[in-house]
Amino acid sequence: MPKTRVGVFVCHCGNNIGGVVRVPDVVEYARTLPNVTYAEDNLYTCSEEGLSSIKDQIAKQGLNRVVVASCTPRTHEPLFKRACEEAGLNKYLFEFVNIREHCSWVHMHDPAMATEKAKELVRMGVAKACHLEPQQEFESDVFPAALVIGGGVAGMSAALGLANQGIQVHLVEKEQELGGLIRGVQTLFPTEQDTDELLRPLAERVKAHAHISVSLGSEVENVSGFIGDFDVSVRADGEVEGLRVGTIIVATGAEELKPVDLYRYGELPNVVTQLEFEEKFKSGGEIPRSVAIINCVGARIPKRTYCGRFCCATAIKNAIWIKERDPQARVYVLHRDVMAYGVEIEEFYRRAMELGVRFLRYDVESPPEVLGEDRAKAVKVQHQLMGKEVILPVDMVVLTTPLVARDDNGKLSKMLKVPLGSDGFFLEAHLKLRPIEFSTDGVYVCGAARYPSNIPESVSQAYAAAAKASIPIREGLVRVEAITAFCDERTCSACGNCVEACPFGAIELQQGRFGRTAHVNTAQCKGCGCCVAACPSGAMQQRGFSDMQVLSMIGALAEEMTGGVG
Amino acid sequence: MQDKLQEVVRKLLAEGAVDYFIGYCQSSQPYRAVPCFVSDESEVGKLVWGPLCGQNLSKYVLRANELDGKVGILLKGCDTRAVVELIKQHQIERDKIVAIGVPCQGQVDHRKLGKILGVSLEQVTSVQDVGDEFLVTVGEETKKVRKEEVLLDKCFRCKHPSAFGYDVTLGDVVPFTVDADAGEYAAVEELEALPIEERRAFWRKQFERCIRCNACREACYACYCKECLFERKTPRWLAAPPLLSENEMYHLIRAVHLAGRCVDCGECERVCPMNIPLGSLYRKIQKDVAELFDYEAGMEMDTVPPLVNFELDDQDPFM
Amino acid sequence: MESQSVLVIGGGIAGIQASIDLANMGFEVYLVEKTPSIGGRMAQLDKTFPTNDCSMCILAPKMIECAGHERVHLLTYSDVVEMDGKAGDFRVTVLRKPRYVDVEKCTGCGECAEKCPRRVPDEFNVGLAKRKAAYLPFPQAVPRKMTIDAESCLYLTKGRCRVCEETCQAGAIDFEQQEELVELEVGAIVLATGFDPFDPGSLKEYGYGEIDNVITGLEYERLICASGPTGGHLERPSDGKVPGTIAFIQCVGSRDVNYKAYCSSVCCMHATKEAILANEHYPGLKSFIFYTDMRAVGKQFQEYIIRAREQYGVGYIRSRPGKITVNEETGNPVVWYDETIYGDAGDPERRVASMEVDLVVLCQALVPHSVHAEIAEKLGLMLDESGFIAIEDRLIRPVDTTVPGVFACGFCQGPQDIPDSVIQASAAAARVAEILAKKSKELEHA
Amino acid sequence: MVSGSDSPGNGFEPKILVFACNWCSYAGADLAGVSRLQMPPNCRVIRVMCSARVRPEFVITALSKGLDGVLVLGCHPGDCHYSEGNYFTRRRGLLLRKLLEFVGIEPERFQVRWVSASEGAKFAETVEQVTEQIRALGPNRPRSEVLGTEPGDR
Repeated sequence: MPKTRVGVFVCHCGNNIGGVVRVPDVVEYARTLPNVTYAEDNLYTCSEEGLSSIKDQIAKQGLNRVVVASCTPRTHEPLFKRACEEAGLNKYLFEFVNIREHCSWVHMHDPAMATEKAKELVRMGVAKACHLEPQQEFESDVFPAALVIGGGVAGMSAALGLANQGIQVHLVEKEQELGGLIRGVQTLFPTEQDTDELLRPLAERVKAHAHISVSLGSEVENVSGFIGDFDVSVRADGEVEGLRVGTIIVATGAEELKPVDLYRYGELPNVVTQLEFEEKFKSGGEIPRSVAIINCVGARIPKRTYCGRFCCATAIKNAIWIKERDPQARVYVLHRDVMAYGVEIEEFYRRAMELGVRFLRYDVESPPEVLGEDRAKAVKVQHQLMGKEVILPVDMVVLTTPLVARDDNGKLSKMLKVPLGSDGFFLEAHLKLRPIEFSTDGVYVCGAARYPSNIPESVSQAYAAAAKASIPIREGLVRVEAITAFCDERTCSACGNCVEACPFGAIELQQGRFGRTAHVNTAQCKGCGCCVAACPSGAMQQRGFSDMQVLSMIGALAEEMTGGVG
Repeated sequence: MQDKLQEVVRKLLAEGAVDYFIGYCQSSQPYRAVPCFVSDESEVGKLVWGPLCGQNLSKYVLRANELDGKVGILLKGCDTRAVVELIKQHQIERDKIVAIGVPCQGQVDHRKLGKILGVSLEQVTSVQDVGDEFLVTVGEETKKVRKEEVLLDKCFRCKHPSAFGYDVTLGDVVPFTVDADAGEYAAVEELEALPIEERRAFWRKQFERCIRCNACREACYACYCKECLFERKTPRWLAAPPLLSENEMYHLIRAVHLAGRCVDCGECERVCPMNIPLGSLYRKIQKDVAELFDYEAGMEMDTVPPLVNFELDDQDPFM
Repeated sequence: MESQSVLVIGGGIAGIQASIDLANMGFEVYLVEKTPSIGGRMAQLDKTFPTNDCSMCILAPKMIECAGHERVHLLTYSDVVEMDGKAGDFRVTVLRKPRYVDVEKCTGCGECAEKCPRRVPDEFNVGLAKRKAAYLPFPQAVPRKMTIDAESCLYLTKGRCRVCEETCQAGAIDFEQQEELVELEVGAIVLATGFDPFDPGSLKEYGYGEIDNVITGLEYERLICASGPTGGHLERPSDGKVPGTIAFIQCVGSRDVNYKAYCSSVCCMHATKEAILANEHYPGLKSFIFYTDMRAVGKQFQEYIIRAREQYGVGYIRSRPGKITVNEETGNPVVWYDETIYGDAGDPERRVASMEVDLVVLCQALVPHSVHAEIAEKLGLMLDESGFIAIEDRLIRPVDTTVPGVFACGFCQGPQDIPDSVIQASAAAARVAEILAKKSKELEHA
Repeated sequence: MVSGSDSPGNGFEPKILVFACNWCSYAGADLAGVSRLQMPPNCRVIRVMCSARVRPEFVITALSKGLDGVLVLGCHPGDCHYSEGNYFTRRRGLLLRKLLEFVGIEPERFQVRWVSASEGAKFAETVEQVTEQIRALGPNRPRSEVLGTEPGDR
């Protein structure tokens, strides 16, 4: 084995680290650590300059381990790993030490302590680095087909986005027809196009597409496997069919909140939700003469804090719809904030006002009140501008409620091993930059399953999901990060703890060269390490998080207590 | 009973049903029986059964893995639980064993016996089970000793798993009961009641004495690992010299490894040359596993070990 | 054979995301960026709502991933000068402006900038700081190559100096460099040209440009940013003092038929974030946000507003101030606005109120980038009434422009925040893949 | 210097090992940093992919080697990136805490908490709280009692 030669690169991150931690002291200290043959500081180790310095020093100093002490591995690890790789060093010989988020930023008023802590963190990182080993990433093939769950506009668009690339798509829809929630909607914002005019040809294209197989009245019952190779059981009419796909898009949508206990919904016949309003008039019907639309019903309240995003636009759309059919009709929109963001909704809002729709702002502390015995006859509201209570005679009240997450999201989330947010919607990998991906590879989300969104937004998300879901299929190959578990078969006693502990069913007891031992299916291993901790003998280990590596960090941390051996 | 045992074993060997049989024979010290292996009909006469057969034989069944044939074994109710665990933990297959269940009426703790008699155990020439009492012959004299006074601790907590069907029984194998005040976890509870500093002091005193001879590990049926964690070179968990902190680490890690595995066979305490009350440590783990996770080692064949299992509504003080 | 290459115009977060996705899908991508570095507007932000992730922290890895991708070809400091053709077969001419620096030799060490005698306003810091004529636009710039700005370089304008040339150890300075035309053949084009901030100077009533302590949202962003000109110290322009109170004025130029009728979509959250940051930096600091509607419609946005209100004491005042004056003694701006007060009888009454604060931040409208119109004309694209790139079919083709094979994502096609831009960028990538697949298989246009 | 001075109260600053899962708690710790939430400098974080990677042996070893406390942080139950890892953590935590207490190690020295990626503030509060608790307890064991061990062959 060649001698371990560790290079330590300590980042100033401009002032972010250097303004608190005495970086030169940390570099000096690093030089005193065992196996450290080189240490330097960088203004920004992540800059091209810093990265080239890492590469240069790997060559110049013959470094075979690299430690960067800077920010967080969660954002910057790939960058430094790649720099190592480019310099010919196996990227798993890189170790990250976080001295910004975990040090300089949280001990801003204690530079001395922060510096000491940074030194210790570097010591721990170096200790671990000495025990890193080069790793090969596991590669597996991607089955060239995708599954789209949900046949609403988002699901159909995602399916088309994939199929038009030549990718085989299975589209699974719970209902007996395609279209989803908006089937009941009359016209669509912002074009005011008739919903059926959009849905019919879209559904036809989906059904007729050579690369799409549609299963109606079907539900996904079980999913196993991993990116590139998912086994999916779909139940339709009591029959279970197995599908094999490489990637999965969740487009299961959401449902309209039925505001039970609010504004006498369910009690009075002429108090309806927006969707009920649309369904009612989709098949014709006498347009009411005076309508109060109440916004933010069941939304932006302590129990349900989020905003339904497009419900204001829905309210405006339906207000205009009434006004255009009966200019004499009185239409009141009782609102909190009018969420007419962007170009078109704002324009729409303005048009509604021009058409004579009356917008009245109410305060959440004193919400409107629906009056009437057997029918809603009037709405009482505190008029904020006029500063007094007004009573609006109405013959219909329309409640604008947000979309809420489907109850069965939980089931699907467990099957797919993807998380839900506290509001029950699917939770993406990162709100800002990975909005339609999950942390679980190969599974993506679009449309209202993720969060309420209007048609253009849902379709954009659907295409975005199609792009992401197509990448592994187009590439034909996925690489598994080498943080997987592996079993030392010579010392495994096959007690089976690991088999029980693995959340992914990736471990089996198998007969092998050393008798019966545990065996890890690397493609299925997600690198959690549950099995490793459950193994009493230490035969099961995790690449990059081995007992040796973790223990060396503990040892390095305890060094002052233990007299500084090593 | 002993005759019946010999008869059964003779038959098993004669029929070739087992390659050999694991039971007890008299040791050179008359106050104790020791494990023995009988592979030939001619040796069957060595086999004994009586109140001196407290030792857990289950660890020896693992030898069956090296055989094409089967191994016969004499199992007390308590030892059976260890065998259940070994099967569950994939260490032995049920059909490699011919299990002979023996009704046990309690086993003698020779340390207690020595204390009660007030003489060297070397002078004991026989011990006989006569119901509630043992008849102990010391030299010329025969003394009556009440069972409660000399039984192994584990006998007071006797349980018998229903999960296991013996191939042959020498009588009804049922839990042995004895009237005693001691609760199931008396020793543990006594320690639990102490202020934390005193508990610390108590255990420090115990661990300080440990010479890390590993006898407890060697005797333990559950320590079947091909390579013990503590014997690994990478990483090396323990330093060589028996330092208090390291001894403590050794015993605590062992205790964790025994969670859901320890069947309270008492071998560890029996073999400890320093008389460290290891049983209390493992009993504590047993108690917590039972209370927290409703799990008892060796009682059922198809339950999942407690630390690789969970319930969604497990206690959660960690919010 | 149709080209399997794609042109992406604009190196902001949308252009970066589209490039990465397209490259991962197997296409050769030419990413043309006008300025010397990719990164766009997001690079100028301190934090991003609603997670308060440090903007550069999450952007930098993307920038580097993009630039490092084997199938992404960066053309920075470049303009698209000519385009014609049709879906599957566009011919594009890109003009590479001379950096006067040989990028092969330049290490980005910054020595030339150090020695350059010419100081000019720094665009990245919206003029709040100076940069040199030889410069790196910002520390995390990608590529990390110096640029000499021909408009301000003493040698290039007045014929004397060349200090940089003497300084550069690598010998990278090259005043002989000429404009270079690059011809590209691409199958599809993705526009991601982003936005410019609206100049609030035209709203005379708010006194921007007249009153020292009235600044814009983007100026504030640079001031609060740890890597900004003041190192994150919030120093107000008149006297460098840290403000104790700040008023944020929303819809400056937005939702105003006299200027921009549309809602810029991101400013409510932007102001909230700025107020939170102010309070985080200076716990006693009190912020007021004067708003029309608090449009917080994204995931976790309402929760962010609640936190701002409850945890950071941000005051929300629903009013559109009529004017801003200055208290000559203190230099403090005074915000004049309508407020609702409740009399003894509990009757509300509207009256004009004033609030003297230490600093006013105008959250100005965001408008289509200035390059927009030109590019649209070259491609024959339609714009909407507000100047954004028009979308043929909003509902089911939300990223398709009026010209087949040309797609638009991000702010250039309408006001939107980062996640929506990133989504559209990926969506545009999917649409490119569709049409290029179809073209190569001679399928009908779906 | 943060290290186990032997005299409690007298400027004793505990040294605390923190295990944080990559997905929630490490991100939460990052968020605390990004949010500049100030906290005592006594904790050192080791990142693991899941809190369930933390074998009880690590905790026992850390305490044996003289560290003053160990804090294991994972996703909230139900939020585990690997769906069920933290349920194992919870069981191990429950059992180990009782075992340590049984041999006289104060339960404050080994704690498990759930910290999500958005709970930067909770991370900071937890660090603050645990540091204070352990500071009040004094050193875990005298230095004379522990021995440096090289955790393996070089």
